[in-house]
Amino acid sequence: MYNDKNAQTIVEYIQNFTRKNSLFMLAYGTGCGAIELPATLTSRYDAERLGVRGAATPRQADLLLITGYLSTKTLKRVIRVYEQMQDPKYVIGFGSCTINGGMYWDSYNTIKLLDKYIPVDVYINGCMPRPESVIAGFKELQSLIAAGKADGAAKYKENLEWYRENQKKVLKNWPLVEYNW
Amino acid sequence: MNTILFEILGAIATILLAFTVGMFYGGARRKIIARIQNRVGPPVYQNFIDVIKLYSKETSIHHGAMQHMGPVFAITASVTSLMFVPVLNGGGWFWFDNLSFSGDLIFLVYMMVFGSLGMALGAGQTGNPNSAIGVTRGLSQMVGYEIPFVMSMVALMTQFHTTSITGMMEIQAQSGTWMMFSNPFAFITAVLAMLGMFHYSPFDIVHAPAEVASGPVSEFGGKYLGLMMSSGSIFAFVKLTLFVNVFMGGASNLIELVVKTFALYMIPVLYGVTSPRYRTEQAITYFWKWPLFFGVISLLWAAF
Amino acid sequence: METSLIKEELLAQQLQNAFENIVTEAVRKDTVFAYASKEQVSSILLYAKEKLGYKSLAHMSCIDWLESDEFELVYIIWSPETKLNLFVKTRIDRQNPEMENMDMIWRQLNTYQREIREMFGVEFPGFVGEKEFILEDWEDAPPMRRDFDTLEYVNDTFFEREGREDKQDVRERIAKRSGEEIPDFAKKYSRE
Amino acid sequence: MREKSTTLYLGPQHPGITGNMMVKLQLEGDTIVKATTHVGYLHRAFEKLIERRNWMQTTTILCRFCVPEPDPPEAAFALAVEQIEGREVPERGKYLRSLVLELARLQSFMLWYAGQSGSTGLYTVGQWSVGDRNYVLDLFEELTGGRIYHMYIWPGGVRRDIPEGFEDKVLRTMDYIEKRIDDYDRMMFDSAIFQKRAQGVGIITKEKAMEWGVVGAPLRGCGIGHDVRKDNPYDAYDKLDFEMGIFEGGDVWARARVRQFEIRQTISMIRQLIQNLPSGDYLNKMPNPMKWTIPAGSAYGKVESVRGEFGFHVVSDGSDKPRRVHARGPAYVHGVSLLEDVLIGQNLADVSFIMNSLGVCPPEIER
Amino acid sequence: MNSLILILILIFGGGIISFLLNKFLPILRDAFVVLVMLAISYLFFTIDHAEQFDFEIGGISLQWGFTYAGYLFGIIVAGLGFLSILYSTAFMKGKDRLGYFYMNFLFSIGAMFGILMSRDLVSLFFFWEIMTWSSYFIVIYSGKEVNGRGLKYILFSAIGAYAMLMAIVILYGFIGSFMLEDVFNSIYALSTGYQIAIAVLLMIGFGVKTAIMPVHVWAPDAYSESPMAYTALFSGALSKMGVFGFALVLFNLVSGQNWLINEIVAWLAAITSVLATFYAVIQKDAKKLLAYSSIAQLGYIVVGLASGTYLGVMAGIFLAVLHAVFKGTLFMAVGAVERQAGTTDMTQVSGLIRKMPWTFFATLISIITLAGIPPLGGFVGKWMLYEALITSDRYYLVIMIFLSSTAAFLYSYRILFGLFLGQEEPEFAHVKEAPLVMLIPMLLLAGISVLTGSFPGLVMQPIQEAMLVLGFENRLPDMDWWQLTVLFNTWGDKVVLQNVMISIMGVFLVALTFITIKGYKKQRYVTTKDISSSGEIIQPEDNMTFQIDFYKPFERAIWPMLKRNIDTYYTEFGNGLEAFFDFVKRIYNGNGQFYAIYVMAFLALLLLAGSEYFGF
Repeated sequence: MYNDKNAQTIVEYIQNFTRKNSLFMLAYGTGCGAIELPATLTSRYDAERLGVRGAATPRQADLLLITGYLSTKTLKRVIRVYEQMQDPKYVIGFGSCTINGGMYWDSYNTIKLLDKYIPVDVYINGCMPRPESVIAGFKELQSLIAAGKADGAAKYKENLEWYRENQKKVLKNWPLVEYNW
Repeated sequence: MNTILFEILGAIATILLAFTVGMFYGGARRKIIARIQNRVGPPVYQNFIDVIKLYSKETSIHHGAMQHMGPVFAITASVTSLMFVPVLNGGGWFWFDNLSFSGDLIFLVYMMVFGSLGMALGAGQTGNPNSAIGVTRGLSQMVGYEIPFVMSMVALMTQFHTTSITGMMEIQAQSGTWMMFSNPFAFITAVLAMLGMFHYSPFDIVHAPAEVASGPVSEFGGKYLGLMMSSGSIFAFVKLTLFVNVFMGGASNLIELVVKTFALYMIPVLYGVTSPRYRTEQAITYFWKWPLFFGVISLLWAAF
Repeated sequence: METSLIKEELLAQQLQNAFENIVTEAVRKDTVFAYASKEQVSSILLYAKEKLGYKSLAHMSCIDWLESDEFELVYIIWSPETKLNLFVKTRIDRQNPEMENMDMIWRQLNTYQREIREMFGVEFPGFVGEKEFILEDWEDAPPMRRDFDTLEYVNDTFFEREGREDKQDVRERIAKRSGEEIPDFAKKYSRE
Repeated sequence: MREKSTTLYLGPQHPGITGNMMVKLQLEGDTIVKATTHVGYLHRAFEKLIERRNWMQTTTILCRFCVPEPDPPEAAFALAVEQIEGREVPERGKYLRSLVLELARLQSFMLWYAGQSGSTGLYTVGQWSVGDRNYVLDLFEELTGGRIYHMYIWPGGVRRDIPEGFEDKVLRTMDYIEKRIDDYDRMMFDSAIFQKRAQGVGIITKEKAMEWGVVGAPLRGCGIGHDVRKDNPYDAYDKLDFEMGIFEGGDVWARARVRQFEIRQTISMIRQLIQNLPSGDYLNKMPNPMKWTIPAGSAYGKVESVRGEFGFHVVSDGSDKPRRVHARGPAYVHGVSLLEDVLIGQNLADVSFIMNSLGVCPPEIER
Repeated sequence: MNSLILILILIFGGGIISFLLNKFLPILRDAFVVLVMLAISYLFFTIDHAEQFDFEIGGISLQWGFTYAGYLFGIIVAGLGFLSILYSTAFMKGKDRLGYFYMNFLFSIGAMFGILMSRDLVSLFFFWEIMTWSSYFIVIYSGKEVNGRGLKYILFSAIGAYAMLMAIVILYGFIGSFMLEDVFNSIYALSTGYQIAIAVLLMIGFGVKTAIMPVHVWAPDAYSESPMAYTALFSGALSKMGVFGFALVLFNLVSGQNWLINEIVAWLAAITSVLATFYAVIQKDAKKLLAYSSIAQLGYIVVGLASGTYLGVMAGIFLAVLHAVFKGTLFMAVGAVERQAGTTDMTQVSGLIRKMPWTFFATLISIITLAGIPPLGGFVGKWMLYEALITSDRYYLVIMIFLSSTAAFLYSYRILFGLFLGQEEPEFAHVKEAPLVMLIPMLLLAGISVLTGSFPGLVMQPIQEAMLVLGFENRLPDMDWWQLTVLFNTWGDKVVLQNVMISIMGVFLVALTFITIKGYKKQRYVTTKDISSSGEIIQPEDNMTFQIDFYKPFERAIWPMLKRNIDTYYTEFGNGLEAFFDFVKRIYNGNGQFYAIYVMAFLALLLLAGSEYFGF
């Protein structure tokens, strides 16, 4: 075990343990999936027992939930908010429309592929995903974090130009301010 | 030399004690609220996880020196106040000879606002309007609750002719009566003021998420937020211990301390679960109505 | 059915009497249509509001009749007393679409007019309201016009997930996914 | 030139906003001197998409017009189409429609409880009511297969009949929820702080209400009694015994009282519907749905949603696809110009509170 | 030559010479005034306390010489005078009529020395008037448009002067001597009514300068209108002359009598401080804010003096010294902002902290001192004041003072936020740090604030000596000033400032090190435009700093209080006063001669009436 390169040190293990058990979720309902979030967070499903709780501003948050389709107008804000979040940060794509456009495949105002614009760690399928599947998504993310594999933010940093190019294709007249985290 | 070393070790132990107790109280609060809301709630140690995560989070930006120092001011205030509040009867805990002989209640009252002012400076430099609005709300509210709080303290001081906490604890030990019985109105006033001091609902107007998006802390993340959460836990312990010392005869061992402080802590927690939030001016006028009335009565009680 | 349209016929008659060149029609229960020219609309609406008690504006809509090169504007108003819906319809030129600004009659028309201006490009001279309502930085044709092809726009602007390009059945494509092009870096981070 | 007053962006990423929209506030102190609503963050071009869909395919889109309350759009569209086509709805279908609409209203009210109390920091009521709302959603799930999006109301009736034993479940759930509502009320309406917060805030006068076209609970909170269910009864509402909640004042408190009154009316209506459910057919079946055409014509179908009148203007040119479908949700009136007007002079602390009481729901503004 | 005379000659001569120098040799003017002030300070600090100067004019024998109490206040005047002169050489650079300014500046310093060294009522009154006039001339220095406000100042000063004059005349009528010593010794021979009348009249006279409640109306305008270089002295030292006078009256005329005058004065002062604090909280202009804050702080000082207990008087004088220090710094800092950024309007200025870090530092230290937060000097004064009031059972007074000083946190934060924190806006991008000559006085004074926090003995020992003069016994332990770090109240409770300082600094440094080292390399500065504005990008026309009506909720909460007390009485009164001013303006013309004639006429009237009623 000591010779295994991929094994985590004890510090990393503790870090990942705390990170996975304390996910501050940014209060940003980007789409209609936000309607299942109250249900997920309240008494029947109670995501807080997994350590998921709301955070009011991006500086405090770890987890960005893209709840459904993103219109181009929202995408701009999402990118801004995502870049303001501090590392380590995770993105969950929520609902079919983030995966492939869903039922809005021919709408001129919604993006079809979320992961071309910001890195996504976990997708949750469904329209809309039930609270159970949302919680399953959280659990999936947690297991990724515990394994140290939820590295979407690192990907974003590394391939910023690629993402910027994609973003500029839909964002017109929107200053992509200095890269900041 | 040895004594100083032991003192410092003891002080660190005291800080750890306060931190742990405060953190567990925060966790217990979340748990209790969850149970009231028909939920399971996070584990009691959830706040520890949160704080460690916040420290392990990267903080890659700051808006300047004052923002950097804001949380430091906050923790300075809470730790220093802790140093001056006797944890147990007859002084400190764990080799630590408490510093309460070198500071009295007036000092503590001032020390307790030190942190919020420092924090306010930090929040101010971020330039976020939410922060500034939160700060003005917080400071305004502070004027509200400090007055009844000081009234109750002054009532006790004039009644027992001492301004030091140890002095008050000794008086209670000698007479065998807790001060919450020897001057009940002062206790009522102080408890009402304490509701405001804890910034829980209905007095959570500083951080009110739906109004100012967590207010002063809206630009603080990572290590800053972690330091502030730690400071908040220590400060909660300080406040509770102070109230227990002054009104409930202190504690002779840790278990007694925990029982008493937890009982006291339940007052703002349970009041908070069932109350909506005040507007700022309503909160101030609230403090300047009944608490002030009880404060005047307690002063009269003390005088005659 | 026809027997129960007394109220509707009455309203149609009232309007017919008050204005000359309009066509009214009691279509069905609770619904009366009035076809008018562009200039008459405001006076009809004012008359209906002030004299007949049609105080509430239910709706304003715009329909693109590409075939006849016209926009049809529909104002639907409702009376709390008679509980009838009165549709006032008018047709305007599609090439140079302009309509009278009426947000002083009903304040909420402000919102409708903003939307119609943005979505159809109908101008309301003298109308104050921010240019951008729903869209942001929109440079193409007004999107609700029928000659704006949203699918074409989508194909130009957005990315498609492999397997969805025929828009019909994804199962087959998913089976062939091995041919999917993965960006180079993504391979590096691939979780397999 | 910079503004003198402070700019505060409330939304789109803000815990206090009721959905994905933005209100740009200009503040002097904590008093709002100017508010501008910015919408369009949720624009999915539904009306454009509907032009590309069959009449039958629109059903999937309709329910997504307003997320917290997906059934009124379906019902309004169905009403409009039935008007154009002249299609009759069987009696049982009408009752089932009303039942679904009222259940949707009930769960929306419960969501409103959470929003209204949560915006003042009273999260307990929200936790309770959203938790209990799941029981209503369970009924939906059993009836329609979906928790949120039901696609249940079709032109001509409803999609399927109720499952066996459903009536009992509904009645049991109603008994439970009625009990719980008293709890919410005790904590929320009986709280002196809530009353202080709500009274005299966000006032809409009677005159303004008529001028701006206010509908629904905000209108009844001004003391003007209009309700589509009473004025132009649709479905089974002309056979139900219910009252409108009319309260004077026009402030947040009056609007809250209206809803407090009406949620009980809703429960009683659901009971009546279950008890008087006629037997028979539930759907006036159309021919092959994929080739279904509607004769040329236009109509305006409207229903009373929880926030007010929800209408659809449907235009058909006789083909198999709608020519134009234009929705008019209550938030379209409340959320843009009325909100901008009401917010002026209010306290920053009350913005979210007022928005919740007006029922501002951005997806139906921008569609 | 007698150094008292030397000081006065130097200072008044220096004033006239600087006026002339400005006409003929403007280059030397600045250096000259600084040198003069340096010389005076040197002379003053080396003065022999026993030195005195007797002379006789027109059959009235007069005597000059410092008592220890006077000397203590002299320290303030000399120190602050020197620093503010130094500051003003840079602050006033490039302005007109500098000869006029410096002459009046030096004159008012000289007059203050004169007041402090007078041992008779005539020279006291004489110097008092010189002080009033020279300060008045500086108040109206900025130009014609402020004449109305200057007039308010001079009118109130005149009321004070008449009151004082009347008291002096009555005293002379009974005692036959102007010497303070004689007066204090034989005052008890008078009937109680006269004693009270004299005390009240004198207190009105001194109260005008201290800006106690009924006669404080002039202060905000006068403080904020005069150049900040002078306001530092005006608020820091000149107002202390009133405190000095109060001390004379309270401890020599009133003390020991059971007249409740002490209590009334204390309550008046407490109410003054509360209301002035409330008014400071709602101010928009930093200068106005500081002006109201000065009134409030003087309120504490008078409360301390009026409490009459050892600790209270100690606290009062301690706060008086400290007020000179921190308010001097604050006015200088605000002056620096005014000079560098062009305005002190807190609804316009914002985000200067990175442009003027040292000014911010000095302001921060002074504000912490002002707010009385440990471990700086202000806390020592506040602590002593509270303990004094609590141990003497004045608990409602404590609550008033506490209300005032808690509300003081609000304006403390307001001024820091309004000027230095918040968004950094492009229109203030050009602002640079103040010149060194302005920074040095500020930082020196800020240093004193820090030092007194741990070593209050530095100030308390001189105060002790002054209090011996005022009739208090020595209760300070006999040790060097740096050893005196433990404060006691009469119940034996104490505060150990050393422990406080060590504890705070220790924790602060440890925490600061921790937070700085952790992730230091990855952290970088971002501008204040990069904030979480709900996902939106800030537009150039957006004003993201919260500036207008900063404490609106608080204002709403206290509004009933302000409304009932001030709105109904003072605004009405003030409006009436404005009308009265318009009328008076015709008589006065703002011209000194008219005033002098008026005073003479009044004096003559008084003497005539006096001889009739009092028989002399």
